[in-house]
Amino acid sequence: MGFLEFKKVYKVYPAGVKALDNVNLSIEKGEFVFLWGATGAGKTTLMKLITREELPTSGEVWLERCKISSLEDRYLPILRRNLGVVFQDLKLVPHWTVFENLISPLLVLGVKKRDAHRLAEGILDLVHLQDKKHHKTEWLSGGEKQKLCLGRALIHRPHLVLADEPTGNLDGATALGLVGTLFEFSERSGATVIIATHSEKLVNRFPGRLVVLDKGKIIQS
Amino acid sequence: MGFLEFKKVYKVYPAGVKALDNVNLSIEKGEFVFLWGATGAGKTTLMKLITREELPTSGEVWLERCKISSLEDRYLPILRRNLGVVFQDLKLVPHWTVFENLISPLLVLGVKKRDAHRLAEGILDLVHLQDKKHHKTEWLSGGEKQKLCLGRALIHRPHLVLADEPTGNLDGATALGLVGTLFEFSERSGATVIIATHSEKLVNRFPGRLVVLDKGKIIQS
Amino acid sequence: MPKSKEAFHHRGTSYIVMGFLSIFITQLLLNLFIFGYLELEQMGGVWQSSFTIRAFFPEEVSPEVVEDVKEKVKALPLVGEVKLVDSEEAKSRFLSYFNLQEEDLGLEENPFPPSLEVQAQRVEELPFLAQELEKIEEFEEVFYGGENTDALLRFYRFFLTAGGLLLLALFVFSLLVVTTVIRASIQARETEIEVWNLMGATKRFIRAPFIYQGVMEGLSGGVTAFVVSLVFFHFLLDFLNTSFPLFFWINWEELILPLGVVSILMSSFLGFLGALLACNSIEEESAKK
Amino acid sequence: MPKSKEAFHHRGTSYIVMGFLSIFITQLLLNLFIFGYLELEQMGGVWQSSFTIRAFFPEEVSPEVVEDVKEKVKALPLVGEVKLVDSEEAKSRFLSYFNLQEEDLGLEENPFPPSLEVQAQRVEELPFLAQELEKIEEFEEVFYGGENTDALLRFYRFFLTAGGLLLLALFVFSLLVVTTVIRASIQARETEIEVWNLMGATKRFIRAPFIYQGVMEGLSGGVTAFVVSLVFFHFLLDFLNTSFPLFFWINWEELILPLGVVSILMSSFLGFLGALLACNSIEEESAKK
Ligand SMILES: Nc1ncnc2c1ncn2[C@@H]1O[C@H](COP(=O)(O)OP(=O)(O)OP(=O)(O)O)[C@@H](O)[C@H]1O
Ligand SMILES: Nc1ncnc2c1ncn2[C@@H]1O[C@H](COP(=O)(O)OP(=O)(O)OP(=O)(O)O)[C@@H](O)[C@H]1O
Ligand SMILES: [Mg+2]
Ligand SMILES: [Mg+2]
Repeated sequence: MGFLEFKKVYKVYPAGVKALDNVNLSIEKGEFVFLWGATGAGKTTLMKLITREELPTSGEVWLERCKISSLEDRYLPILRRNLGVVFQDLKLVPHWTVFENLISPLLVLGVKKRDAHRLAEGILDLVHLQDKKHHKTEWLSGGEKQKLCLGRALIHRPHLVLADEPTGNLDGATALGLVGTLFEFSERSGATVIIATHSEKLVNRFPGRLVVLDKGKIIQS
Repeated sequence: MGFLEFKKVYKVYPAGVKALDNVNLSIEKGEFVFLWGATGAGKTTLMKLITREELPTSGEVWLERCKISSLEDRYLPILRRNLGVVFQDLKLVPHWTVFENLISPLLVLGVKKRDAHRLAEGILDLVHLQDKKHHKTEWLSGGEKQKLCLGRALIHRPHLVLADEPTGNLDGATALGLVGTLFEFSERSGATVIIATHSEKLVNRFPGRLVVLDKGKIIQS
Repeated sequence: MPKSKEAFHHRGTSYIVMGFLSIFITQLLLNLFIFGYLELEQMGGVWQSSFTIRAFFPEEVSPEVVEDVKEKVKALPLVGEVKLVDSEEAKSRFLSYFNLQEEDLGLEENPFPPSLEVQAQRVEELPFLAQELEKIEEFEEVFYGGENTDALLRFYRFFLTAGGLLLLALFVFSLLVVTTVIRASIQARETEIEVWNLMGATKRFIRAPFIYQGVMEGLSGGVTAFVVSLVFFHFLLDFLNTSFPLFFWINWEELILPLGVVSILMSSFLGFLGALLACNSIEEESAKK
Repeated sequence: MPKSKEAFHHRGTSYIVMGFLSIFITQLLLNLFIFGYLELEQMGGVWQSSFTIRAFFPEEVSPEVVEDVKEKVKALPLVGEVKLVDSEEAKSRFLSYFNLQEEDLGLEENPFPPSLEVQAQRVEELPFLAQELEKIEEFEEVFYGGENTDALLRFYRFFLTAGGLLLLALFVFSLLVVTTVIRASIQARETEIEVWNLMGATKRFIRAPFIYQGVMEGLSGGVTAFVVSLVFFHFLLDFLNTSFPLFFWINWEELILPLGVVSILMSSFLGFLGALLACNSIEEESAKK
C-alpha cells in the first residue's frame, strides 16, 4: 500500500453536487504530483478529504497506514500537524502580522518563540517576504499572501505538502520560482508534494507525476 | 481630458511602502485595458484609488470630469454604483446564496426583486453558474467564486469595469471565455474595462491596450 | 431598499435573543422600580395625612383667639389643612384612646387644652412649618413628632434620591447593554457591511436593518416585560393584600397604564438609541482604520 | 502553548470591557443583596428577642405550680428562653408604661396575674410554639401578638423567599451575560479559530485564552465591585447610622470578609463557567455546520 491511498472514494455534497466519483489513487512517499483539472473538477475536494475538512460519502482514504477517513475527531490535531497546506482561499488571519501567521504551525507544535524566530527567518528569505515581516497580513498584495501561505506550509517541515492553486495570483516568473522551491524541498526532505493547478506551463516545466481530474473522475494518473 | 485620468499620482502606505510612484495615465471611454505587472507592482493599489478604497498620497484621479481623489465621503455611494469591480479577494459574503451575492448591486440601486431575478438569470447564463443559483456561496469552488464575482460586476451594466486578477483560479479555457465575455460587454455597451492580470496568454489574445506597471512606475502604456 | 431590510441577514439569531433578553430584563427592573415608586407615592400620601403638627393653646385661651390664630395659620404659605380640636374633643379622644369612662378620671374641670392640627402641603416641609408655628406666641407648645418624624422624613427623602439614582444607573446600563448587543451583531456582519459599502450602499441603507433590529428588540422586550410584570404584580399584590392589609397597596389596575406607556416608549427608545450609538461607534472605528 | 496564550489576539478590547462591566455590575447587585441579607439576619435576631409569647396564669395560681409549669415549658423542643414575670413585676411594668403612680390606681389587691415570657428558638416557629403552650391547662391565656406578629412573620418569610429567588435569577442572568460576552468574543475570532484548527491545534490550546479571559474578566470585575461596594456601604452605613440609630445596622467591618470571599469566588467561578459554556456552545454550533 502506498503512502497516500484513495480507495473507491465518492463525495456527494449535501446540496447534491457529485464532486468526486469513484476516485482510486495511490501516491508513493516522496512523489511530486500535479493535480490538474478544470474549475469545479474536484481538486479542492480531494485535498479536503486528506486534511479531514470533509469526510468521503463512501470509500476510504489512507495516509501512512492510517485510515484518515474514519479517524476520530480528537486525533485530527495530530494528523494536521503533519501536513503543510496552501489553502486555495489562503486562510490567513488578516489582522495578524506576517510573522505571526507564519509561525502559527510552530506554536501549535509547542516550539518556543525564539526558535520560531530563527526558523521564520529562513522561510521569509525563501519566499522573499523578508521586508514585510512585521506588516499586517491584510496589507499584503494578493501574490504576497500566496507566498506567505506557502511559507507557512513549509515552516514545520511536514511530510506531506498540499498546495491548492498556489500560484493563481503570482506572475509567471515568481510562480516558477516558488514551485521550484517546493520541488527542491521535496527532493531534499523527501516530502510528498501535491499541487493542484490549472497552469499547463507549470506542469510541463517540472518532472512530476500528472493526475488529471475531470468532473470528479480521474482520467489520467 | 480622458474618461479616466491619473495625474502625478503617488501612493505611499503608512507602513512606508511606496506602492505607486508618479503614475500618469489617461484612458478613453470604451477602451479595453490590460494592467500588467509582477506581484507587488501596484495594480490593486491603482484600482483602489478608483474605487476610493484608498486615497492617493499626492496627485489627482479624475473620472468623467469628477475629481474622485477629493470626493467627499458622502458621495462615495454614487461613485461606486457606477463601477463594476471584480475584487482580487472576491469580497463575497460566504453565507449568502449565489443569487443574493449576485443581485446585491441591484438592491443598492433600488431595483425591485422581481426585476433583479430577470437580470440575474441572464448573468448566471453568461458565467455558467445557472445550476448553483441557490447554493451558499461558501460551497462554490475557487473558480466558481471568481465567475460569480465577474457576474456581480456586470449585472448593473456599469460604465467602468475593474477586474483585478479575475482569472487566477480559472483554467485556461474558462479564463479565455470569461475575458471574451468582458470584451463583448465592452463592445456592446461601450463600457471601459480595466483588467489587472499576470497572464501573458490573455494579454496576447485580445486586442486591448497594455499598461505595464513595475514597482509602482508605469513603464509602458 | 426597503425590500432588502433583512433579506440577507441569515445569521445572528443568538444576538437577537441576547438583545431581547437584555432589554426584557432591564425593563423588568424598571417596572419593579415604577411599582416601588407608585407604592411609595401612595404611602407618602398616607403619611402626609398622619404627619400632623399639633399646636396647643394654653388651657385658659378664649375661643376668639383660637379662631383668630386658626385663620392666621391657614394663611401661612406652607400650610395644607388645618383642623381645630377643642377641649371637649381632646378629652373624648383621650378617653377612647385609653378605653376609659368619664367617671374613671374623676376630674371636675376639663384639663385638656384646645389645639390645632396642622398638615403641611408637602411632607418635606413639616419641620419648617413647625418652626413657623413655634413663632406664634398664642401657642403654648408645638409638637410635630420630632426625632421620629425627622427620621421618617429622612428615610422618605433617602428613598427618593436612591431611587432616582438607581433609575438613572438603570437607564445607562440598559443603554450600554443594548449598544453592545447591537455592536456585536454589527461586528458579526462585518463582511456584509464591507460588501454593501463597496457596492455603493448609502449609510442609511446599511444602518436601516440595525436600527430596525434595535427598535424591534426593544419593543418585543418591552412588551414581554410589561406582560410578565403585570402577571407578577397581580400575584404580588394579591399576596400583599391578604398578608398586610394594613399597608396601602395600590390597585393592580392602576399599574396597567403607567407600566404600559413606560414599557413601550422606554424600550423602543432604548433600542433605537442603542442601535444608533452602536452604528456611530462602529462607523467611527472603521473610519479610523 | 502557554506562550501563545494571548499572543495574537489583537482585537476585541471592546469585548473585554463589556465582559468586565457585566460582571462588575452583577457582582455589585449581588453585594447589595448580601448586604440586605446580612442586615435582615441581624434584624431577624433582634425581632426574635422581641417576638415573645406571653402565657398568663390565673390570678390565684400558687407559686409552686408556676415553677412546675416553667420547668415543663423549658423542656419543650421549640422553646428558646423562658422568663417568669410575677404579679409584682407585671404591676410595676404597667405603672411605668402609663407613667402612673401606685396611688393613681387606687387598688388594694394586685390584679395582675403572673405570666411566662417564652421565646422560640426560631422566629418562624412562634405560632407552633404558641399552639403547644395553649395545650397546657395551667395557663389562662396565651398571647403571642396574633395578627400583627403573623404579618411580620409572613413578611420575613416573603423577604427570604423573594431574596433567594432573586439571588438565583441574578446568578443565571450573570451567567447568561458572561456567556454571551465570551461567545461574542469567540465569534469575533472565528477566523483565528478556524486557522488554529487547520494548523492542528488541540481543543485545549484554542480554549485556553478564552477560559483565561473569562476568569480574568470575572476576577477583575469582582475585585472592582468589591472595592466599590465597600466604599459605597461605608458611606451608606455612615448615613444610616446617623439617620436611623434605632435600627440595628451591621458594622462595616463585618461586611469585608463575606463580601470579599463571595466577590472573588463567585466572579471568577462565573467567568470560568461562562467561558466554558461559551466554548461548548460555539463548538457544538460549528460541529453542526
Ligand atoms: N460544501 C459544498 N457544498 C456543495 N457543493 C460543493 C461544496 N464544495 C464544493 N462543492 C462543489 O463541488 C464541485 C467541486 O468543487 P472543488 O472545490 O473540489 O473544485 P476545484 O477542482 O477545486 O475547482 P477550482 O479549480 O475552481 O478550485 C464544485 O462544483 C463545487 O461547486
Ligand atoms: N494597506 C497597505 N499597507 C501597507 N502596504 C501595502 C498595503 N496595501 C498594499 N501594500 C503594499 O503595496 C505594494 C503594492 O501592492 P498591490 O496590492 O497594489 O500589488 P499588486 O500589483 O496588486 O500585486 P499582486 O499581483 O500580488 O496582487 C505591495 O508591496 C504591498 O505589500
Ligand atoms: Mg479548488
Ligand atoms: Mg493585487
